[in-house]
Amino acid sequence: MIDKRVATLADAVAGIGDEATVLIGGFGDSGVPVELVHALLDQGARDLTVVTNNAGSGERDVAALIRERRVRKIVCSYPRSAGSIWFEELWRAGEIELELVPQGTLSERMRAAGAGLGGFFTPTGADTLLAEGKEVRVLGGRRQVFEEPLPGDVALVKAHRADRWGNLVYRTAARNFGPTMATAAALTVVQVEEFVELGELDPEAVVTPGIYVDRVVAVRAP
Amino acid sequence: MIDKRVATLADAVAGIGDEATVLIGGFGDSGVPVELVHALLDQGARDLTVVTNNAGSGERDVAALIRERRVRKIVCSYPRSAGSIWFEELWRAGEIELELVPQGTLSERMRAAGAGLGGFFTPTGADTLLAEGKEVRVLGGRRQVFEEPLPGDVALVKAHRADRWGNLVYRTAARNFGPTMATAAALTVVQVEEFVELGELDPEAVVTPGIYVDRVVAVRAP
Amino acid sequence: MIAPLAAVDLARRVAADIPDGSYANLGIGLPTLVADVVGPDKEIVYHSENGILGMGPAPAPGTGDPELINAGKQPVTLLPGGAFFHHTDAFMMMRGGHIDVTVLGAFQVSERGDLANWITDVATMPPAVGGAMDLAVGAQRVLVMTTHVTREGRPKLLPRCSFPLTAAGVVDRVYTDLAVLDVTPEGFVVLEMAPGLTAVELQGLTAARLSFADELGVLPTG
Amino acid sequence: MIAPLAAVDLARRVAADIPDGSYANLGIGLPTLVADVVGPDKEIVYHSENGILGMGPAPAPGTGDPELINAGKQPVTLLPGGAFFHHTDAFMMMRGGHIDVTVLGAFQVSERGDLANWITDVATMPPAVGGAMDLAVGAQRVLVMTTHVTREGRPKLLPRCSFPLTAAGVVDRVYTDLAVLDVTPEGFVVLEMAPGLTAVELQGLTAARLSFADELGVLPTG
Repeated sequence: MIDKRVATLADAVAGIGDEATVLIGGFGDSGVPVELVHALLDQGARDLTVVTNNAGSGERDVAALIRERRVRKIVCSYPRSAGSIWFEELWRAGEIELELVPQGTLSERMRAAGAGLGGFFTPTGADTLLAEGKEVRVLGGRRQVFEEPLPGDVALVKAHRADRWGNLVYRTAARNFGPTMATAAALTVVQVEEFVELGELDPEAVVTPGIYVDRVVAVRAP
Repeated sequence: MIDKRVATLADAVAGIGDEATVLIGGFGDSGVPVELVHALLDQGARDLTVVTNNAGSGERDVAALIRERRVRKIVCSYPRSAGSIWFEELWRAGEIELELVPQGTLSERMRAAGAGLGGFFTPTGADTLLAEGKEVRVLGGRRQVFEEPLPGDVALVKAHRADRWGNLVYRTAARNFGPTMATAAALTVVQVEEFVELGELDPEAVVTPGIYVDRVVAVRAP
Repeated sequence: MIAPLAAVDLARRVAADIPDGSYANLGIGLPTLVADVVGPDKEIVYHSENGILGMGPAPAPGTGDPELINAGKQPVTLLPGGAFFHHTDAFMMMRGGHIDVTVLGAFQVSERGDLANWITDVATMPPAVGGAMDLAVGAQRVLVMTTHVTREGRPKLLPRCSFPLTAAGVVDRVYTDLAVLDVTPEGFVVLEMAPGLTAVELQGLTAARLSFADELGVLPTG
Repeated sequence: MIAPLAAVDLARRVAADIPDGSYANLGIGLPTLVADVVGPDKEIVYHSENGILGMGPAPAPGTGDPELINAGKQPVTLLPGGAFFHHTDAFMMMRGGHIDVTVLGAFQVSERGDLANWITDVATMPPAVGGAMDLAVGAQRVLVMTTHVTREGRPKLLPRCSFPLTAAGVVDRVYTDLAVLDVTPEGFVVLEMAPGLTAVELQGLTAARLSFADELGVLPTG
């Protein structure tokens, strides 16, 4: 019997260790697994490497993790936004490491991890600062940069609905990084707005098949 | 005004040139764009390179293309099946070239073409006959083979429903190679069972967004 | 006296060059104006890198889905025929050459088509790139929309960029408030100029050496 | 006298080693028997490389969708909780290490875990590989289910494979009609033997040198 539903947010993030690489979904304020990130804050893991598109804003979710000095390194495409004050403060103080990755390469690198690839060549970033130190090869007549897979120990993802097998559907643009991150982590933890019975999700429209999901917790929409 | 619907199968395959690389969907008899392939047969293009999982069976679709000596080369994972007599006959006679590719690598190579990648490393095929002559590199502790993208001049795909923008949904396992091939070809031609109005397809459940589709023709289910 | 074009006039001029039926991605800032002035005679499908095709205008105040945002994190809507997909798929469209045209802002453009539009100050601000490199490298046609000179009056069109590159050799055409210029193997060729501007005046505001088309057009205003 | 296990007994033995809740891919032929003998106490999600998770048994004659087939091209059904996806996504599950266990047939297995199960005769038959290499390389646990010797009585368990490899060093455990053997750094270790069989007899039918577990089990029959 497969039942990936867990009762509490604490159960959902149990066992995440210090120094874990944590993939956190979301683009701006869309699709961020806010409650899971706060559960991780309560849980206590530290020296984390966080992979996420933005560096948080204000005092909540990723910004709160950074404020509490729990993030050793952030891997992202766009850490600077209105309200990313905690990231900027720690970055200026040299207290957080930044690996800046073009957004498409960030996503493709996580997909490569999920797909078991050893890496890929992409024209994105060639002849820029972000290719420094990387192998460059001319392929198909274009200069291309070799990029490595980017796996996570844990992925924290927000979806809309799930069944007990962990099949997921998302809602509008909140889907963003979730489906890719779910494939790339050893432990994928998902918060959804509601559970449905097995068989209720249209098999033609499941976005993340349950094979990628380990734990699902329901968090009512605020 | 965007309207990718064409009236006839002949319109759908118009302009496909000699020596074109044609990606043809389908796995066994599931999801094969049979009518489009027969339209291509009528249309006359020759010296084709055909990329498809199987080499056809009996006297129809890909087998018929091969029988009529229209296929110079086939790129596939499993050309040998019950009834693939035309392929076997021409292969023995040295009249058709075969590039054998592991099925997952075949699909991933087409995806790489659709995603603009210069190639990727995969453990699949390492230390086998199918890696001969290819670059091998140890990545992540495993021997991995470098594989190149596999683009098409044309893709022939079968889907279930389409709207005038070319958005597609498929039906059950007939989906197979269609969504990937649609991304990998310069000209993507699709046969569907029916057209629907713009807005009728659930935006959360569109499998191939219309950006990948050039022409759609309706072929009633037999 | 030099009279630069108003932003809306510049947007109209860019819009005139986007063909009916295009798949377009408009960069953050000035380029988003383009969507507002495209005439009703054209059907253009807007792409957003966070997983939307068929993006519509902002919702009426107080309505809309807070997670349905564009790449600039502003609320948007979905048109009939639109579709949602995940981030890797969204960037596959950009990186794989499926976006027909993108309109981007710029700090600098070189006469070789190099684009600098992501960072000016490497030392004191955390760098942030987002999807700029993916889009610049992947779109079929890269249009730059910018003021001809900086706020301080310094030229933006240069023999070589002094700011870090976003991508090398990618810009096809530049629309400034003073001129429309093609990037050619021979450098910038001026196609149109603002009313009343002379070639000598334009060259005086441009660090790169300009050529001029035989039949120079006048940029429309009002 | 040596009494090899019946296929159904062998299938039962393999099934006993597949934990409840596993994601499993059963190879074509003998391994498909395993699904028929898994007890009702276990919920196992079957994957098919042509885009199915949650595959159910064959439909009643005359019912079912002709395009809903398994990797062996036989008609199947979808269980509640199942999902469809495209080929590249299906192989991402296999190649990315998401399939917990696969059961494969074999022509030969070496004491180092090399697997040969795709081709024996390179010269006169067109080669066909399908998804064999992807599955052998990607599944977390690779179980081989085979007769201990060929129809002609030749050993299949060898110091080195003489047939072309499917993948090197991937097999975890072998289930034959005479024994269950683990592949270890020290070669094959026999865990269980068919009733009445002696170690000397088994070694006589095996080209690789065998070790024997301290507490040898007896393969259950009937």
